[in-house]
Amino acid sequence: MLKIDKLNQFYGESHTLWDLELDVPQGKCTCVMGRNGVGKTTLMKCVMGEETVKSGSIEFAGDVELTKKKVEDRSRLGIGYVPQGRQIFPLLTVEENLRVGLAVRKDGSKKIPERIYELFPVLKEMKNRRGGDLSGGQQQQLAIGRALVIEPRLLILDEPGEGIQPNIVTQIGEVIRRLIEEDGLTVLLVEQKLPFARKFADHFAIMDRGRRVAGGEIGELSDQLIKKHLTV
Amino acid sequence: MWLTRPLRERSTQLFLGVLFAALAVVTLLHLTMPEDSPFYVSSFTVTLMGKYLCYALLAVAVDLVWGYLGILSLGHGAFFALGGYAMGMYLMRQIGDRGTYGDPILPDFMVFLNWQELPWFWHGFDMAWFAFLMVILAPGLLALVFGFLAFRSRVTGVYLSIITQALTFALMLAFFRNEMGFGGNNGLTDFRDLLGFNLRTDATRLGLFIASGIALAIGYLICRGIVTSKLGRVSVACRDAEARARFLGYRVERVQLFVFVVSAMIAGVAGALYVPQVGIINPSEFSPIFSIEIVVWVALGGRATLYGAVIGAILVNYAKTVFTGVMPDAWLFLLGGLFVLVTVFLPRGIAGLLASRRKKQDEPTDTDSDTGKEATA
Amino acid sequence: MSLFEEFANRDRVFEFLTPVESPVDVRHGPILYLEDVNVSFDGFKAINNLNLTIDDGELRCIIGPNGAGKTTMMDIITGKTAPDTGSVWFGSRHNLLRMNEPEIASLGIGRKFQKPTVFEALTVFENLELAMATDKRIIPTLRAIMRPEYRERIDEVLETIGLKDLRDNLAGILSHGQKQWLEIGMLLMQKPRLLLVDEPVAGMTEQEMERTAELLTSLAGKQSVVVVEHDMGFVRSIARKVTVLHQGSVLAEGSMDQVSNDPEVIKVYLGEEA
Amino acid sequence: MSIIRSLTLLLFAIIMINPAFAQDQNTDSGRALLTNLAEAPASEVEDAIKSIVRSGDERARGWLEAYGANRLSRIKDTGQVVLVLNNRGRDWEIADPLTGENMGEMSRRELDRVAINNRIRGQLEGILAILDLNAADPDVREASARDLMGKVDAALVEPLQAQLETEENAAVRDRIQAALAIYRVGEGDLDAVDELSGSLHPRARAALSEAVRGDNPALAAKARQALAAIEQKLKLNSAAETLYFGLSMGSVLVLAAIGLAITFGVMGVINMAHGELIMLGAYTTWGMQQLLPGQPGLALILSIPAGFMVAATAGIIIERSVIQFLKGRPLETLLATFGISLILQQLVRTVISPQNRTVVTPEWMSGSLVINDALSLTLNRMYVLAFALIVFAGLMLIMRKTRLGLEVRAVTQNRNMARSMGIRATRVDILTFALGSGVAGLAGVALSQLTNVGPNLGQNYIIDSFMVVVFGGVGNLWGTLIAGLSLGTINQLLEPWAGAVLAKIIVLVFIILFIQKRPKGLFPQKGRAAEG
Amino acid sequence: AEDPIKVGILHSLSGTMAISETVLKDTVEMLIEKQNAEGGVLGRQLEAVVVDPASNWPLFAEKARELLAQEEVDVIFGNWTSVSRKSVLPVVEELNGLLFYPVQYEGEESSENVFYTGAAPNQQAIPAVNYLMNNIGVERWVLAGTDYVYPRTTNKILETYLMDMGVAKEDIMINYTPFGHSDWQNIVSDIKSFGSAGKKTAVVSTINGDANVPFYRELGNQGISASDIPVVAFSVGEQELSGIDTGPLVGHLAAWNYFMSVDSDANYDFIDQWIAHTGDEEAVTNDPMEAHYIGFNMYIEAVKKAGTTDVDAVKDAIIGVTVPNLTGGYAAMMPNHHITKPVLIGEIQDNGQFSVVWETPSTVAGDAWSDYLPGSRDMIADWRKPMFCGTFNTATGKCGASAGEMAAESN
Ligand SMILES: Nc1ncnc2c1ncn2[C@@H]1O[C@H](COP(=O)(O)OP(=O)(O)OP(=O)(O)O)[C@@H](O)[C@H]1O
Ligand SMILES: Nc1ncnc2c1ncn2[C@@H]1O[C@H](COP(=O)(O)OP(=O)(O)OP(=O)(O)O)[C@@H](O)[C@H]1O
Ligand SMILES: NC(N)=O
Ligand SMILES: [Mg+2]
Ligand SMILES: [Mg+2]
Repeated sequence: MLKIDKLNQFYGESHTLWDLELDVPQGKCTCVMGRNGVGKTTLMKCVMGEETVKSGSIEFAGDVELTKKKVEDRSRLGIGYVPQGRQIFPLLTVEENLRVGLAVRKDGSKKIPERIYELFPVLKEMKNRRGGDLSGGQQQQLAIGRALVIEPRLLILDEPGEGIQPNIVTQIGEVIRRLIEEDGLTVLLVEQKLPFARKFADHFAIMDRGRRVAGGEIGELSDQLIKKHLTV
Repeated sequence: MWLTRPLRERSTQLFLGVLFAALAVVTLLHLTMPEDSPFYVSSFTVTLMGKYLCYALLAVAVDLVWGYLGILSLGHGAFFALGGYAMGMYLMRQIGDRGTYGDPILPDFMVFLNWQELPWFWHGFDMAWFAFLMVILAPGLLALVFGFLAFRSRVTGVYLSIITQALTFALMLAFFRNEMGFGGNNGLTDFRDLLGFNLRTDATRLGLFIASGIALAIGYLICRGIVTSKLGRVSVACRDAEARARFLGYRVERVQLFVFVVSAMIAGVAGALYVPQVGIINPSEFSPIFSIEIVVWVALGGRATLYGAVIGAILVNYAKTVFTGVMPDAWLFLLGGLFVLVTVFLPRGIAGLLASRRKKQDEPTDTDSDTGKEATA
Repeated sequence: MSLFEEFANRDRVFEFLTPVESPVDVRHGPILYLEDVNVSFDGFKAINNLNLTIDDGELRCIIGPNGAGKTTMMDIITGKTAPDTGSVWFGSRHNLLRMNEPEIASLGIGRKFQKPTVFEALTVFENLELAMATDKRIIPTLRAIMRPEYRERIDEVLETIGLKDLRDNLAGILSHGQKQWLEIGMLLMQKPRLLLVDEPVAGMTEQEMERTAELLTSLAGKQSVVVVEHDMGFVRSIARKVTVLHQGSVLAEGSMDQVSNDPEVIKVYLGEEA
Repeated sequence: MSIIRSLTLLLFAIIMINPAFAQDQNTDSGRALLTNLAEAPASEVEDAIKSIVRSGDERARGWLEAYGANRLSRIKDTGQVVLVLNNRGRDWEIADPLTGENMGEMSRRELDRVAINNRIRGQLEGILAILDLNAADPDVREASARDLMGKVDAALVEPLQAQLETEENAAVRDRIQAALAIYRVGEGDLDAVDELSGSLHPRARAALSEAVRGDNPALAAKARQALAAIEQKLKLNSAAETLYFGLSMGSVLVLAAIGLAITFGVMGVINMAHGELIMLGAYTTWGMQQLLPGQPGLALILSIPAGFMVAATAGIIIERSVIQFLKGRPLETLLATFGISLILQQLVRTVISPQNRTVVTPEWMSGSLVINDALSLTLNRMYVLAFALIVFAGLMLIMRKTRLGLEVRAVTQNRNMARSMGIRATRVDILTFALGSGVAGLAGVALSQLTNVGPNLGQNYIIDSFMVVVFGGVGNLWGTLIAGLSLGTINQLLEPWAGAVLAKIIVLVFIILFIQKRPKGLFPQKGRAAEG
Repeated sequence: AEDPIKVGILHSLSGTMAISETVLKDTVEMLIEKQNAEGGVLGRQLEAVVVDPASNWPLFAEKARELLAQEEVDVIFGNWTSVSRKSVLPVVEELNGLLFYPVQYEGEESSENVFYTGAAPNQQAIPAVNYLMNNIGVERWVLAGTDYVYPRTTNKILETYLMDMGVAKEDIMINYTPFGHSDWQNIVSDIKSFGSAGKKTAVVSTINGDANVPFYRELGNQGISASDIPVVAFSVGEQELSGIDTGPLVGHLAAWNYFMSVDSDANYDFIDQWIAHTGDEEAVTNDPMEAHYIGFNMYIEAVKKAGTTDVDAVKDAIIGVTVPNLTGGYAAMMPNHHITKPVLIGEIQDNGQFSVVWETPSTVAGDAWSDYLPGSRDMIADWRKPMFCGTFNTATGKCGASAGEMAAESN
């Protein structure tokens, strides 16, 4: 679904991503792991186009070269994004936050899919409250719900469990699995929490200092790898 | 000490060096060159430069609150004008019975509008020490009261900007009123002498020019001292994350008040030096557009650098002087175009251009994202 | 409030009118005491008759569903939000409801926000410098100089939070996790009597979590710590006493085991398999 | 007054006795009359007019009207009196007043105006008013009768009473009755006081006051009562009037500010060129009226879309050429747009003129809607008030109910995220800025009906506009509406006792103090959401 | 050839005053062109030096200094507002320049270096009030003005004058508004009720510039016509009218010393020249333009008479110089540096012009010091030697009033 090749990115002078390669297979959940500041979020932003890349390619769905697409068009291709730090629209109501994504939908529907509310009942309950007033965890749910509104083919989740109560984290994991299995959704997940990753991801990739240093089936994620790359 | 610390900085040394060199060169050329020499600096030019220096000092005051405290004051002209009026009142009283109507006490405008006696607030201005004290106290007091109210209520962002604008606008209207006793629209003019020196002599002009330069140096040092002190960092902290600063135990409103009052006083001094050089103080110095212009000088020079403010003020006003003479019909196109081009092509103003040359970022300049939030929220 | 009262409002700007700061009095029991606190936002009851007591030197974990009111509770303690009713005492001498944020902070209550909040235009070092427990009045701040012992202390903290290499970088470019650490570092610099820590390990790796856990446990005893966190692994690793908030009031309180076996807590918060 | 008195009887004689007066078509007598008028020294003009009226010539009214309007001139060479049809410029179009035949253009140097002054014009108007009492249009008759209030004298009583008999229109009858009652009160008639007791007409009041002061105690007592009742009513009316003044001033503020509420309030661009966008709208109105001479009303209506388009286009150019490069640097927009505002001002000075331009008020917008004798609402302001409300409602609809509104708000709150959600932020920026600018243009169209259309127009409104937007709470359209209306009203309430200057100062101080109470404006964004 | 004679033009071309002042710059340029076409003066050409003081008062002083000290101009034509003149005054006195000031003003000034070619209050305000009183029968007065020194002084003079003429205090209403005042609803409504007391009422307007359009609009809309309550304005000329729809204003008045509609050949020629110069068939002329016309011609005459452009010589020579004005008469420079002018009252017509309804039988000499202000009643100005004084006190016989008399005077 997504094939990243020799990606290099700079923040001003500082080289953040180094010849990064990553393969996200269709219909699977791939989990990117790594310590703080290794560039996970940066990578996601590159995929979404929020950061410009210096060189390399990002190929989507086999034929689309993402680096040549405008940011706005990437979501139209079917990429949903749940950024780190939620990034909801604070002054829009919950419902309006969700409605923002409607325009991108292929079917042109003007209604928020009922399914979102089923997944996150709290959003229905608070649909007239402004996004910014929600608690942290509620905002996270809103962010996921918002990404799902566009019915994406690829869903990018940057630490989706952050700040969410345990039972809902589990529930989110289950939702992701269900979407993968029922709708054939592809998921690119950034996650630090091993139990979660182990439970819901199919593949993993570990990053260190802007490079991909390990990867494979989730089963192959050994304690040794963890010790080597995820501890300080 | 906080005041002398900046003297150890390279940028301050450079700034003061350039400033004093300029003062010295101008003085020398003015005094030694024959009038027909191409190097002669006429007293007209000396006074003009004195005016620029006053504007530069004013810009530094604005940059202190805007650049480092995030308070976009659209009313700093008010403090400048108050300082100017305090000086103007002193100069008026110095005229004594040499006025048109020869009244030893009442200024001319009061005589011919039939005032019988000097209003109470004019008393004391015949004494230089009192007047000079008021040059600092009047703007300082206004800033104190105004800032006390505003900062205590946590008025921030554009809300603060607009009430500073309302303040100067209200003062402008008030000073326009002839009943106020400040000469209405005509303001105060026809000054004769200052501390016994005849204002119409070249020597006095030169003296005022040098005084303005020294005031600028001192003002710059004070601001720089504040900025490089821990208080300066606290200011930046208050600017960017007010709530965080509070939770660390800083009384944000007091920091703001302190810096704001200091800035107002500096503006007052700038106004006081400006008035004898241009020969008039009138309510148009209170006009909101003038205050906006000051901000424009600072932005053009480069915000949160102090020396950028100086460059901006001098450059814009020099451009004005030249353009209004050379192309009186089209100078606004040039000036307006300059503002647009600098904004688009020099995001950090002229100082930013200089800084990027030096490839060294020793100034905390990134700021807009947060202060701007007010505007976008 | 009348104009007069407004001007006479004691605990605002007049220096000479501010109450003399006195040490926290914990001889008679708890360091923090909330009683019958209520807050509502446009009719929505975020805090509902909340009662809570934190003992001196205690490390307390607070958990509870999203929107239970945990962050709001911290807002109340630190003076950011004024409750509709109730009382909040720091020791037995200080009524927190009569104070503003800086006063509360200088009493010795430090806070880490849920969303990491640092001074982005200042360097990491400067962030810590400002947080340091010193005289925070205007003139002393203006005249403050960087003493060698301060520098040492900051370096120490930089070491602890692992940002030594980034000490002269602007805080604005830190990654999410790095900001979390910086904020914890600022809290350490402040040396507060009571630390309120809102979701410290969000975005941290397992190993960093361990370090944080160690850090917080080591603080307990000397200082009192209140931790809000959703990561049960983390909570388990540090928890002594756990309070569960739900819909603005205490649902359960006790040891981690007691709480995690409470059916009600499982239902609203932990989920079946936790 | 003397001429009126002496003429009235005569006029009524003509009108009553022989309405279909057979006119002498002899052109020579007309010429003599006009020449007589033109040559009369100031003291004899009265007589000259009298003789024209007395002649009963059918064309007399036209001549007198032309005379009143300064349209009678003499050709210097021949002494012929001519009618000036067009008196603009150096060459004037003239016609023969006797035959109506167009005589082409003639240099102004060749012509000598037949002098008239205000006093004579007043007398002429009086004469024409009496003639109007017989007009076919009841409104004209009513106006004429109203003019006669307080001017009735013994000579007029009888003809008026006769008129009363035949008059069918009730309003006109009331007026005539009132006019007669004023006369009768003066004569000591007690019943007449009753007739005047409800009247708000100043003349009626003057007559009653006279009676109170007079030496007839019964009359004085009665008149005092009547006056008290009238005063009561007047208070109400004057309260209503002040409220109207306030709302109307407020609506101007709202109109001026509402575009800024979009460009600044919603988009965060500190748009110092807002005033100049208003100015462009006003100049569009002027341009339209130049394109459609003689049709000011149509031109004005067409200016609404045109003004919007012109300002919106200017907005798009500004956005594309400058603002788009300042994303995330809202404060710098102040600098750039300040530059733009200087350029636009000077551009108008250079390209059009440094002077103000004339924008004509169409007939249907001039004058007042008369509620009663003490209360009339000026029409131009009423239209502006209505226009402001319509523009506001339209904007509200766009921002609340359309996709654009949602997208605008999403983009301004979090640009990157909005783009990640597929919103074409650039397009939204352009559209929003165009919308805000266009609305500023609409404000200009409206303002052209109230104030100067000149290069300084924008400067006069920019400060107030920011004040209103901020006072109302940035980003809140309702806030802008309420803020504008309330500031306008407060100002007008204060003005009568504080004077215009002090009222303005008080309003500014009020804003400063109010912001202390509500540091985020009238309708602040509350709660966490606002803190971001 | 010799160096050209440099003529400084000090009028705002930008900012709020550009509205009024730009035409004056054009006028002087036109006059210079014409003079040059006629061979200049003393065999020298004239050269205009234009600067833009941008409606900024301190800048006026600075630019005046630039003109005199840097450009070394021989004469300056400039200023509109009194405040700009006050700002420039010390500069021209210090550098001994010549300034021709073309606008009606409040008086109370006579400088050795300034020539006042606009009207003093006795050449405009007083005759206008006389006209209203005697010809229209006005008994109640509204003095409405913009709050600055010219209206203030003028109204002070008029108030004294009216009271001297027996008008009761309650029959005078005085009202001041800020510059650019645009909301006149309340004030017009007040005027309306003030005028409905039965006595004939008139408004004497010293309302300045931009504030006039909304003022007249409001008058029209509230139905106040010239025959009810006439308004006589001292600051509204053809230039201002060209921005107003004059339809509803027909019959309102203005007092000036020149109107574009004046029927004289000199005037028609001037208009033709002006239209040719601007290339605008609709271009209008006004009173300050005429003042510059007179001032310019006086300067030329004086230079011819003195045979040099030396400032002191010209100053000496110009007193007594007489040149034709545009209304068919002559203007003479008086020893007090004011000139003689006819006073005309005009009524607004629907074509944006005034029609003259009254004029003084002969010209009136400008009075620097008003007879109706206590402080200046005894003062005169005479710049001929040996008196050579702008503030000569006839009571004390000294140049410059002294404190003792002032105190006695004001009681
Ligand atoms: N705007 C920026 N400018 C400069 N450097 C940046 C910027 N944003 C991030 N960085 C740096 O780039 C590196 C990678 O940051 P990134 O946010 O991608 O980390 P991450 O892997 O997502 O970390 P975390 O787990 O803490 O979220 C960090 O060292 C950070 O300091
Ligand atoms: N200003 C406000 N306006 C409206 N509702 C608010 C406001 N502030 C908080 N709330 C609501 O109050 C409730 C409590 O919020 P709070 O942030 O305290 O929850 P929390 O326990 O910290 O949740 P989380 O674990 O998700 O951070 C939430 O439902 C939230 O939506
Ligand atoms: N002199 C004037 N009209 O200001
Ligand atoms: Mg990250
Ligand atoms: Mg929370």
